Amino acid sequence: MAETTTHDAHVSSTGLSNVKLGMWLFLGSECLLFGGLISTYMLYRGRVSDGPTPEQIYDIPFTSVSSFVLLMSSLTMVLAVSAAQKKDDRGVNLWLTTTALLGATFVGGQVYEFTAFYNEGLGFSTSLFGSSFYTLTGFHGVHVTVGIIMLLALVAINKRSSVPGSKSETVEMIGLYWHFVDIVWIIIFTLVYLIPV
Amino acid sequence: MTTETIEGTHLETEQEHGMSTRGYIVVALILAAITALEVSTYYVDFGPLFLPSLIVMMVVKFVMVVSFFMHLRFDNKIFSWLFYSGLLLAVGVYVAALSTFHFFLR
Amino acid sequence: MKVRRLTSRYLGPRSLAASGSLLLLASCATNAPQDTWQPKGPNAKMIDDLQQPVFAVAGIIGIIVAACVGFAIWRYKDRGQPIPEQTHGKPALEVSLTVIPALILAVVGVFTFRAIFDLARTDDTQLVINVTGQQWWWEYDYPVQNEWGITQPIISSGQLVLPIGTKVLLRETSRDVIHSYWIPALNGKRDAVPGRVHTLRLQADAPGIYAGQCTEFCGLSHANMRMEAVALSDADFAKWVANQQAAYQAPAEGTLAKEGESVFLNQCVRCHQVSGLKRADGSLAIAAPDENVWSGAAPNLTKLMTRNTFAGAMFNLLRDACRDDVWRAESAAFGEKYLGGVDESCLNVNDLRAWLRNAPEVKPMYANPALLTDTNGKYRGMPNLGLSESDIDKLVAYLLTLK
Amino acid sequence: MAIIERPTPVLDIPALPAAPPAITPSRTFGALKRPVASTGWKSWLFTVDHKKIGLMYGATALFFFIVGGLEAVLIRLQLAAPEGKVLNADLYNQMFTMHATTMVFLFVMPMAAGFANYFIPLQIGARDVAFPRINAFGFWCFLGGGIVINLAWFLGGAADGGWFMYAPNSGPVFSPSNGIDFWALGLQIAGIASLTGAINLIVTVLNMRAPGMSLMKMPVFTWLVTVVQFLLLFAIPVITVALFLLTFQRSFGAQFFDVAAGADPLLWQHLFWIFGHPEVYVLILPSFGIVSEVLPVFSRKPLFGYPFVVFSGAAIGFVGWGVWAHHMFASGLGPVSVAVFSVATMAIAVPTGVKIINWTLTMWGGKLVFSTAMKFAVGLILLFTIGGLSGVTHSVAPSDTQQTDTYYIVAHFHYVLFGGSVFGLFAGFYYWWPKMFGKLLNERLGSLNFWFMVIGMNLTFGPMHILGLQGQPRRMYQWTEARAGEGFFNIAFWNLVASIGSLVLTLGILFFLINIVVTARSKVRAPLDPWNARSLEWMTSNPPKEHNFDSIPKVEHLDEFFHRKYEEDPVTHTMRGVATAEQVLAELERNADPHIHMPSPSYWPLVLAVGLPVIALGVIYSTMVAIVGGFIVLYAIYGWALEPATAVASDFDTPSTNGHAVSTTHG
Ligand code: HEA
Ligand code: HEA
Ligand code: HEC
Ligand code: CUA
Ligand SMILES: [Cu+2]
Repeated sequence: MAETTTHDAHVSSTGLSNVKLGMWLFLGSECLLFGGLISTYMLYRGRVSDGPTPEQIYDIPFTSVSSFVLLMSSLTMVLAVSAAQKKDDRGVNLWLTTTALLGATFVGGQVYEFTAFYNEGLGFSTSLFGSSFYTLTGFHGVHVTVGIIMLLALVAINKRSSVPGSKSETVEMIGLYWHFVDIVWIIIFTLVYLIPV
Repeated sequence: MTTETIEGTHLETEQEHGMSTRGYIVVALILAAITALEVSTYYVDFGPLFLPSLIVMMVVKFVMVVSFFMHLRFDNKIFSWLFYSGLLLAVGVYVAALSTFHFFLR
Repeated sequence: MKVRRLTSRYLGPRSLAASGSLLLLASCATNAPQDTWQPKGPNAKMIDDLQQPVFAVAGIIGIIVAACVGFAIWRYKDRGQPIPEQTHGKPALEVSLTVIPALILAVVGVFTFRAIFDLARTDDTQLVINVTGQQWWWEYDYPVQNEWGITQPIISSGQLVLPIGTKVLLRETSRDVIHSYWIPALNGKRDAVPGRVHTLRLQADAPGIYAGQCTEFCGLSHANMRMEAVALSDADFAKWVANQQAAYQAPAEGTLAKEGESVFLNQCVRCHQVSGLKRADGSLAIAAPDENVWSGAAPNLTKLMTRNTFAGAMFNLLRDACRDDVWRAESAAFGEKYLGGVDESCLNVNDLRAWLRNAPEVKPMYANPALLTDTNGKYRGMPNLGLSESDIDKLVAYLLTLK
Repeated sequence: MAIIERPTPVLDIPALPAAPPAITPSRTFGALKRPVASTGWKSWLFTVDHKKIGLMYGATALFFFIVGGLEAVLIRLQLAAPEGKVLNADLYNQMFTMHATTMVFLFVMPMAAGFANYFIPLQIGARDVAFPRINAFGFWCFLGGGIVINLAWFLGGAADGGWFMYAPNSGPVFSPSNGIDFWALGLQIAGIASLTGAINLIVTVLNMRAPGMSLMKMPVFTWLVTVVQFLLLFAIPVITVALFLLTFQRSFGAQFFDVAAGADPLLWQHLFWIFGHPEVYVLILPSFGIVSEVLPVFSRKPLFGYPFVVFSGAAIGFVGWGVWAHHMFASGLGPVSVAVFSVATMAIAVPTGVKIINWTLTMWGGKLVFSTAMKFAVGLILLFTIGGLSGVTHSVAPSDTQQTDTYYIVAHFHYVLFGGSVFGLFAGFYYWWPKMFGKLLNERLGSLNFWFMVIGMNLTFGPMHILGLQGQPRRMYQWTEARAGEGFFNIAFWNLVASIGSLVLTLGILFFLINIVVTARSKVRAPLDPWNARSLEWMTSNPPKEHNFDSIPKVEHLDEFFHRKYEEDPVTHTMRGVATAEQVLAELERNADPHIHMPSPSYWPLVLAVGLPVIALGVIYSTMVAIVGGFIVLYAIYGWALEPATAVASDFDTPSTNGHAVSTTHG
């Protein structure tokens, strides 16, 4: 949800924007959320009472590509932020849309991966590995999806030039969120996919 | 702490954060390269270096995105404090919890 | 449910009198059987030696704080004195008042450390007993240990029998939810967690019965999940072991007990094992509790009448008088009395019959079919079997032969 | 109301729902007009005013206190005699689970949140919190969560797994009713309130302090509540994870706590207590903050060792993260973990001790006025110390294996929770009531309230030490005489005493409720500064105007208000009055800001928060309902995102030239 800054004049004890402080606090808090999910996965990844094991179903080349896509979306996102700071509206829309598309590609990949895993016999309730894998990556996927919605919504209202408050700040906030989701994936990719049980 | 800034503080977010578009692209390229290296561990045997190198690369990527793309390096230190305290707390607490399961001894 | 008249001691004048002459009585009256300050074995003793000084230190600190606050209240009450100087603190005083508690705690910490590791020792174990919790009773399983004369596994429930002066290691686990094993006189608690095996060291100094209670909330009848540890001298323990392994003796033909055996075969054997029991066709009757009970186990009844309690030690198998006779016996005589087991004259028929008539009524259990959809119709606890009174007569007669 | 034009006082603005609003209401995407009422029920439903929200938190929490208290009394009635028959086993299990859940999550936490909401902006000299709409949203989430949790009573039985809900006993097999589903989802929703509240208050404290108010000049209440917000910020996500795992297991067949599939039940315990231990400091620190305000005021002396109190508060918050496994000493962690957590737990006694010592030294040499608020504060020092010291006896792990899950633990946590948190909150009621309502609570009734509570509380919880050490386990729906023992320490007698004590306690609390009614009916207005107080919240009218301060004060001292009223006599070093509170206030009024822009009310926080319980019900009963809830949520977010925090710029006059005039609030 984009927060709005009402006036240009800020009285602020630290000289920093409220929204930005709030966003960083939120991200700090998210570390503990994903930490919990990752720990649950780490504890349970080898516990396969039934169904396939991680080694049997992970498709590293495929996931590497989609990880790469997500990583690059961080670049486009940061370009959008810089465009916003330069008040380059076309640039903002262009880069935001690109970011959303890259994100959507990633989510699409995840949907494909989930279906493939499911067809290979890994359901949500097949094994502890299944439950914790889908929960962790699912939570991440939901975060990416929320990000995509925010990006597209921003493009939409930007086109109607009705972004409330400071536009560059709004873009920057969505950017922070987006990068965070990306760095979570950096961790997931390494710990979940690359390190064998 | 109480810098009583009225006008102009808001501008702080408007100004360039020391990185040019080129800079961002360079960072992205480095990130891409590290990712490639990471993936290669899957195919090439790194021996005993496997785990530590993966972890190091993960951390480097993480820090690079946070520092450059999320501007923590250029921004006010408070942001770094807030974020890293959450991060380090999470790492500390969960590592401790996992170790009570003898997770790291297996 | 045990029937007790409402005029029991807690409301009666005796309790008031007792509290009136508090200290006098405190010295001679018996504390609750689960008193945590009366260790009866080295493990509990070790804990007690550690906690007594801690309680003392805590008490002293409490008194000091109360005294200081009390003094300030009395001394500095507003009596119209002027508003005092606005002093903001004396760092030196505060630092020292911070360091002193830290030092006290450091000392406590050192002793705590030592005790924790001492209590965790398992390398000099002399006897191993497996303990399994389930809703809402404990199963004891003595693995084969030839040096103790245990040549085939002994499976029992309700009362843990152990030799005195012996370092006994419990290996605990659970078949459903988490329970916790606790005999306060012998040691602290240890949770019995499904999927894990935890160890707890017990050692009793003298023969006797030590009370305990499941202390991890485990559902409806958590309050009724008790246990007792029975410590016997080495010789008595050997007798107990021998008796537990003795072969099954079918009741004589034509007796009520024999009829009870066939009721048992019809109704009970699907859950309860009686080792050596044979069906009419001569095949061994093997219980399959896992098909009937969610936890997959029901108490082994082979030697039921050698125990003093049943249904998770919620009920006594012995009438109160007979039970007191055992519980209050002198150390030397205790073993013999205990090994006497339960005979007809001492049997607490009322509770046993009530149990057989409708177990879920006397002990809350999930035996309601409507609540069993999640367990595929398996019971949690023993169901109401709808037995006739005459079947119950027969069963009681039969159960009395299981010694 | 978005704009306050001087000299029109806020309260005089006519605001019948039909009356033309004082500002042009901006349209929020065509659907709904912006709410503008400043009186009547609408002014509460759609308010974003931190004071109104604080009061709503308080009122709701008080209601839940009575609910939780009645549950407690039922527990005590059941346990008064052996083989109690008041409740059956199933109901009893629901009762203590809901008692604890209600008291912890629906009374103490929100009551503290209420005080925080009301007083932090006032104490730091701000006009509102940083994100007023999010603030409103938080309250509605808390209310929605509380309703969802309690709804289970009427829909097949409440949660029955104990408040720490250990797996696998909380799984679908062992708790077949929907109670735990309601519990998990309700807590999840209430958790949103805590998380958003935490972010909001931290930003408020960091960013919205009055000029001159450096961090080390902030009132201690603000400080400790800020520590609490950090604890919440980092602890709530942990319980969120745990609750999700539980819900996924119960509703969607995940296997997280299914031992047959290889799950480890200790995972739940770790997640719960990683949250749960910081949580207990969340419960106590606001009360510590309150008494740190009350004691100096009624001792007429500054808090002794302010920096020590502040830093020890932060230290408690920090160390509190490293001790959670002391709730698991008997869980079979292994000696190494047990030893480490045991010693870490002891360490926490040090910073807490610092507080006790500083409070005592604050009283030392003072001029002590024993108002009811002060009585509760002093009561807290003594009672909390008892609870803290029994806590230290638990921290010695081997002795804890004798104590854990007995009534000795129940004694510990009621001393710290009731003697600590609740006493602190009561001190707050008496201290701040005139600020919030402009009337003083009756001191005579207050005295009765206090003494009945002190005596009742010691009668109720004191005997539990004996009960526990005599081996009575907790969470038993019945106890048996066979294990009661005889003589002075017999369990039967002390159970009866505890039960009688709980009735005395009920009387005490009844006196409080009566006091509220009596005060509400009385016509006597409180003086402006009834306690001769020290901090900024008293530099406003009673109750404060909607915009709090006519002009934002410049802060030079800790205890700024006191120093505007008194000056030190250079010779005797005693203080002499130089200005009355009225004069101080009049001074602020003289320099009043010409234009003050306050954030406007909004529908969206309420709409958004209504969507969440709908989703929760959907998860339990039917996906369709959940989808409907999802749409409500999306719709609300949509409306919210496009709604400016204050009515659009054209609604305003020319921007103020005075920098302070413009509020810095966001949606
Ligand atoms: C307000 C909430 C609150 C607070 C502040 C505390 C404070 C403390 N708690 Fe408590 N605790 C609970 C709420 C709280 N607790 C709850 C709810 C439970 C049970 C949960 C459940 O199972 O349902 C619990 C359970 C609990 C346990 C687990 C028991 C068990 O289940 O087996 C332990 C074990 O170590 C413990 C320890 C402590 C300690 C060491 C402190 C310390 O912070 C106390 C420090 C204070 C002092 C020590 C007093 C003042 C100090 C001095 C005067 C200085 C000098 C002192 C010394 C040198 C000793 N607590
Ligand atoms: C802040 C937290 C808090 C508070 C304030 C209390 C308050 C009380 N608690 Fe609670 N309690 C807990 C937190 C709290 N408790 C927790 C965490 C547990 C552990 C649960 C578990 O094991 O899972 C617990 C468990 C617990 C037990 C143990 C249950 C068991 O293990 O089997 C008992 C038993 O006596 C008890 C008693 C009481 C009593 C008598 C009060 C009294 O102080 C209550 C006083 C309040 C009132 C009496 C309300 C006044 C009501 C009126 C005035 C009504 C009249 C008015 C109208 C009708 C309009 N509590
Ligand atoms: C569906 C399974 C089932 C059947 C059938 C069953 N029981 Fe039980 N029985 C149990 C369970 C489970 C318990 C343990 C309950 C508890 O203590 O909470 C138990 C406990 C007992 C006990 C107490 C044992 C002890 O050591 O504590 C006795 C005696 C007993 N049953 C006798 C009988 C008799 C006699 C019958 C047949 C008429 C019978 N049971 C049929 C499941 C069953
Ligand atoms: Cu088994 Cu409690
Ligand atoms: Cu704790």
